[in-house]
Amino acid sequence: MKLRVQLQCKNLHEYLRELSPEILDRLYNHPATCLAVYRELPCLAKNYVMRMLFLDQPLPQAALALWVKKDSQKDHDECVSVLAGLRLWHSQQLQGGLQGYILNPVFKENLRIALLGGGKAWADEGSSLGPDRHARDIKSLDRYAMERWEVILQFMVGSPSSAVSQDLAQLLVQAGLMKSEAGEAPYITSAGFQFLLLDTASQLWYFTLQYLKTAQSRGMDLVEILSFLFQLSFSTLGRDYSVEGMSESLLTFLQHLREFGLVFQRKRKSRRYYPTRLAITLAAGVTTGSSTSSSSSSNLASLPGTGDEGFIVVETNYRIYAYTNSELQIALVALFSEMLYRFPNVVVAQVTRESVQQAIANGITAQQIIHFLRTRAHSVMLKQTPVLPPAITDQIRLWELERDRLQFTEGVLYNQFLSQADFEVLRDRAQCSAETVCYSSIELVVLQGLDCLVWQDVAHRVMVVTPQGHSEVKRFWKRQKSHT
Amino acid sequence: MASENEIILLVIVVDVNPIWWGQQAQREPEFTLSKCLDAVMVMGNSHMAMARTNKLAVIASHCQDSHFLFPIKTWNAGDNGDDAPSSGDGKYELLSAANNLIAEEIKTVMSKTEVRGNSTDTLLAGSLAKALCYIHRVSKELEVGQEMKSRILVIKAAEDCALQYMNFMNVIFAAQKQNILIDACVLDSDSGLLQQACDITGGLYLKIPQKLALAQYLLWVFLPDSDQRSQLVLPPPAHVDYRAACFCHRNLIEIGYVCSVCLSIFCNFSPICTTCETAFKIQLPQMVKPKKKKVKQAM
Amino acid sequence: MDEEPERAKRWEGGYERTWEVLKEDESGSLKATVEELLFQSKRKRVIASHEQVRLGMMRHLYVVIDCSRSMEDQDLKPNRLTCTLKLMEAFVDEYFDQNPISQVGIITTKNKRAEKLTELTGNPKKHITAMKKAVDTVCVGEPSLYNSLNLAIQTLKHMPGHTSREILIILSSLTTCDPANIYELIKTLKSLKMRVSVIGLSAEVRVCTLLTRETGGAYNVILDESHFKELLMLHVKPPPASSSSECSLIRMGFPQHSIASLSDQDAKPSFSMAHLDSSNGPGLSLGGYFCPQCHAKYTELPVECKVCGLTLVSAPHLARSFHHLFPLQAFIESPVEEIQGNRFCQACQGELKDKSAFTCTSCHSVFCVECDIFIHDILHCCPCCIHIQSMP
Amino acid sequence: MVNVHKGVLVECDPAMKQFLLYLDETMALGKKFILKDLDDTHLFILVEVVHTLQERVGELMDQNSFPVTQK
Repeated sequence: MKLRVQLQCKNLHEYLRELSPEILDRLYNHPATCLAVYRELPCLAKNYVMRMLFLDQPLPQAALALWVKKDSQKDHDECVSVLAGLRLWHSQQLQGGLQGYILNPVFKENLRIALLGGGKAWADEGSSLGPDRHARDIKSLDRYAMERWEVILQFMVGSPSSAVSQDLAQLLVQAGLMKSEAGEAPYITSAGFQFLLLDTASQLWYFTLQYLKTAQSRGMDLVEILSFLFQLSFSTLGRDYSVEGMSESLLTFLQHLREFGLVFQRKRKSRRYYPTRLAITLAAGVTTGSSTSSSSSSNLASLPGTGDEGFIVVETNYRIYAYTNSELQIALVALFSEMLYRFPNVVVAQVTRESVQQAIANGITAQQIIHFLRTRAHSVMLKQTPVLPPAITDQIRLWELERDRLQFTEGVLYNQFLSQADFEVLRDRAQCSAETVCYSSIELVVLQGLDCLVWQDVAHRVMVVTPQGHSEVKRFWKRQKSHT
Repeated sequence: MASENEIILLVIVVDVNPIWWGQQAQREPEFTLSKCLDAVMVMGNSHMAMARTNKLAVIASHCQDSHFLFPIKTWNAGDNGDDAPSSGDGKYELLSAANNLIAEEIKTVMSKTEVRGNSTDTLLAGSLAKALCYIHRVSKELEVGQEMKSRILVIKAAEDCALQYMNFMNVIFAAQKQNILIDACVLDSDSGLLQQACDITGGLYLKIPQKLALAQYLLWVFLPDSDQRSQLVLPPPAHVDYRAACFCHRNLIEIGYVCSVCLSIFCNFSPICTTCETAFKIQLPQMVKPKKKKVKQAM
Repeated sequence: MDEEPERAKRWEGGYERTWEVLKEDESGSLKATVEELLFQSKRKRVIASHEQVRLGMMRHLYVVIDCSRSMEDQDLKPNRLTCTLKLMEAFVDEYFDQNPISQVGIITTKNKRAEKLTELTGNPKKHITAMKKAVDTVCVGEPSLYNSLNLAIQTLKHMPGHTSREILIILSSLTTCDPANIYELIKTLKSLKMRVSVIGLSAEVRVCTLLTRETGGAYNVILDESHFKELLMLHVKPPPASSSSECSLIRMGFPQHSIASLSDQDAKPSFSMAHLDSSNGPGLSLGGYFCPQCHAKYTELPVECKVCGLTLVSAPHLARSFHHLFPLQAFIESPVEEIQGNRFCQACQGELKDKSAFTCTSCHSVFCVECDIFIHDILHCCPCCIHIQSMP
Repeated sequence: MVNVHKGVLVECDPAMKQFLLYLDETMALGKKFILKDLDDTHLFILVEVVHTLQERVGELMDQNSFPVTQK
C-alpha cells in the first residue's frame, strides 16, 4: 500500500536485460551500440572483454576463474553473470567436455571495428555535401539545445509561453510525466515533479527510455533507432552529418530528436544535421540513470553551456541562494522551498518543514531534493566535503521520515490455532520455503504461489498473510482439516 | 563502477630509438617499429574506450629528444572538423582522430630528428620527466570535485643508459611522491633502472617473451588500472637488483665504501674521493662503535 | 572617550594593511591585483640552494620536545602538545624521505627531568608509534634545558666524526630549571661540534639565543601553526657541514633481496634479526635482505647490522639524497612577451599563460610557472637538460 | 478454531504504537479500530481508517514541530 510512486529510471543494463535475445543480437550489429554497452560494464568485466577480444577459441571456465585472486571471487561471479546476462558471452562445450566461454562473435566483430577500424562508416559525413554555408559553432549549438530542452520542461510546469508539438505532448502523457483529461490541457503528475528535479543527463535518459517503450507502437524499429542514438552519442560536437541513406522511420525519429534539441537541423528538409551536446551526453545519463542515490554527484552530467552549471548555495541556516535568472530553475527551487527575496540575478529561498512536506505530498522524495541541490551546487560549494551541509540534508530526510512512521500492509490475520502443530503446518505452507523443492513438481507449482506470509508470532500462534494468498491458504486449510 | 568524477590518465612512453629499431628490423623483419606503434594504438584505444573520462598521452622517446605524439600542443578535442577527415570506416571518431595524429607525428619525428652518434641507448629519464610534468599540469587543470589517477607505461626497446642513473632516480622518486605508477613493458634486454622504477612506484614490470604478441600482453597485463590489479592475478614482481654500481668501475658490489661528503660509492678504499676531491681520514676498523653502544645500553 | 580615527590602537595596525594591498585599476576592477597576488603566492618558495657547499649527509639528530606545563596552552589547536606531535609525525616522515641514511631520536622534558622517548634509530615507524602514544602525556612542571642537552650529548658524542650531530629543541616554556651552569655545557657542545637549533613556541629567550649562536644553529619563534610547520621543515634539509668536520669513507653493505619462496622448494622461513628486540610482530618470514658480511637477515632497509655492525642500505636510498648534493640551478625569470617562437612550456606542453616564463640556464628551454615549481621542488632535474647532458 | 480477520498490518515504532492505542481508547476516530495488538511494533487494524490515521499522525507531528529557521 505504498502511497507514492517512485520514479523508476533504469540504467542501460537493466533496460537491455529486458530485451529479447534476438533484439540484443541484432543490436550488437552496430559498433556504436557495442561501444556503449562495453562502457557500461563493470570495470573487471571490461578487462575480461578486452582479454578475449582477440581470441578465437573459447576459454575454459576453470581458466577464467584463475584470472582473479581468491578474495575477489565474488566480483568475478558478478562479472560472469553480467556478461552472460547481456549475451556478450556464449558458453560453449570444449573438446574433452569442459565448459568454456567465448565472446559473442557479432559483438566481438563490431567492438573490434569500433576500436581498430574496418567495416563501413557509421554515418555519412557532411563532407560529402561540401562545406556548410550556415555552419554552426559549438556555442550556438549549445544554446539551441538548451533552449529546446527548456521549452519541454517549461511546458511541463505549464508555463503559457511554451508550446510543444502534439506528438511530444502525447509522449509526455504516455511517459506518465503528465496527465490529460479529455479535452483539457495536460497537467503535471507526481512523477513529472520528480522528473524535473533530475539532472539533465538523467532526464534525457529517462525520456529516451520512455520514447523507446512506445517506439514499436509507432512502427519504428527499436534496433534501428537505438543504434542511431548511440551513434549520435559518439559523434563529434560541432560537426555536420548527412541524412543520406536514412530510412523513413529514422527520418521521423530525427525530427523528434530535433524537437528535443538533441540534433540541430536548419530546416526540416535540410540534408545535414549537427548533433548537440545533449546527444553526446546521452551516454553519461546512462550511468547516472539508476542513481537517485547521492553517491554519483556526476559533475560531468552538468553540461557546460546548457545552464546546468552549479548555481545553488545552501547555508546551514536553511537558506538557499540560487544564482540564476532562469524562470524554470527558479520554479524548480520553489517546488520545495519558500521564496524570500528575488533579485535580478539571484533568488533567496528558505527550506522549511512546510515546504518540504508540501513537496513530499507532491510525490517528490527527500533523496531527490538532496540530489537536485547537490548536482546544481555552486562551484564554491563543491570545494567543501560534504558538498551540502549535513544539518540540512539530515533534516530534509527527517522531515520525510516523519510521514513514514507507520507502515501499512494489507493482510489477513489468522489466530486462535488449537495446536502448535496446526499453526506450523499452515505457516509452512504460507511461507515459500526451500524444503518444498523436494516435493513433486506438480505440488511445487502450487506451493510457489504461496509465498504470502507477511508476519508471524510463533509463541501466540498468530500469522498474517497477504490478501492474494488468503484464498489459497484457506483452501489448503480446509483440505488439511478434512484429512485429519 | 568507476565514478564519473574519476579521471584515469595513461601516459605511454614509447622508445623509438632509430638505431635499435633499425637493427631489430634486420634481426626480426616481422616485428618493426610500425608494428609496435600499432600495438600502442590498440592499447591507447582500448584505454580511451573504457570510459568517457579516460585520458591518454603518448610520448616518443628518441635518442636525443622526447616528443609528444598525442596530444600535441595545438590539438583540441572537438575542433578537428576540417583538417582530419575520418578514416571512413567504423572506427569511433575520437579514436581515429587520435590515431591519425599519432601516425602523423611519428612520421615527423622520425624524419626530422637527425641521429648523432651511434648510441643505442634511449633517454627514457627525459621522457619520464616530461610525462610527470604533463601529468602535473593536467592534475592542476581538473575541475573541482574531480580526481585523477595517473600511470605511466614505458615500452622499452634499447639499452639502459648508465649515465642517466641519477636523473632516473630523481624521476622515480618524484613519481613515487605523486603516487604515479610506472609500468614497464620490456621488449629486449632487462633494464635494471626500470625494475627499480616499477618496484618503488608499485607498477608492473614485464619482459615479454614474444615480441609479436605485444598488443595482447599490453591488453592483458597493463590495461587494468590499479583498482582492478588488486583483483586480478598478474605476473609476480620481478626480482629487483638493489646492489649499487661503484662510481669507479661501474661494477655491481655488495660491500663498498661510501664517501661521507658526496655519497659516491667505491669498490676499493682510496685516500681521496674522486668525485668531490675530499681527502679522507684513515679510519680504524669500525668495530668499536657497536660494542660501545651495546655496553651503554646494558648499563 | 576621545574619538580620533587615526589614533588607532597598536594591535589594530596589523589588520589595516590587508586591504591596502589591493588596488583598483582604471576600470575599478580588483582583478589585476588579485591575480598578481595569486601569482606571487605561486612563486613563493624557499630559494636556498647552496652552491656546492659540503653538506652533512649522514645526520644524527635528537629532537627535544618540551612537555612542561606550558604545552597545555591552547593557542595552537587543540593544544601545543598535540599540535607539535602532529607536526613532528610529518617531520619524521619527510626527514627520512630526504635523509635516508640518517637517524633521529626523541627526548621529552618535563618536571625538571629529561627522558628518552625513542633511541636514535633510522626507523620512522618506531618514532611515529611512540609519538602517537605520547599524545596523552600529562604536561607538568618545568622543562630542563641542561638535562635534555646532557642526555643528548651522552649518545651523540659516540657517533663517528664524519656524521653531522644535531639537536633540535622545541621549547614552549619561557623558563628552564638547570642543575648546573648551562654556559659550561654550551662550551662542551661547541667543542663536540654539535649543532643546536631551537624553535620557540612563545617568545625569544636569551639563553637560547646564546646557545644557538655559539653552536651554529638556528633560532626561530613561531607565529602560528603554518609558520611552525615551515620552520620545522627547514630542518629537513641537511645543514652545511662545518669545515672542520671529518671526512671518511664508510664501509657499507648493499644486500640483495632474495625471495626464495617459489623457486626454492626447501626454503625455510627464518627469523629476522630486526625482530629480536621487539617482542611482538611476525618473527618468521621467507624472503629478506641478507647482510653480505655475516648473513644475518633483515626485513627492512636501511639498518645497521646487529651482528657485524655494517650499515646496510640499498642503492636507491643513497640516490634519494643526491639532489641535495647536486641541486638544480634556479631558472631565469623573464616576461613572457620576450619569448620568441611559440609560447609553449617545454615540459608540460601547456600554453604559457602567466606573465612570466622561466628559462633553464644550461639548455635554454622555456618552462611555465607551474613546471618551474614542480621541477625544483619535486623533480630536481631539468627535463630538457637530460637529453643534452648524456650526449657523448 | 482458527479465526480469520481481514485488515491492515501496521508496523511502527513503540512510541507511535502508544499513540495509536490512545486514539483507539479515546475513540478519537469515532470507533475502536484496533483488531489485534500483536506486539511492541505491530498492530492489526481496520482497513477503512488508514487514511484518517495518517492524517492524525500528520497533525500530531505538526503539533510537535517547531520552526528550525528564522525569517
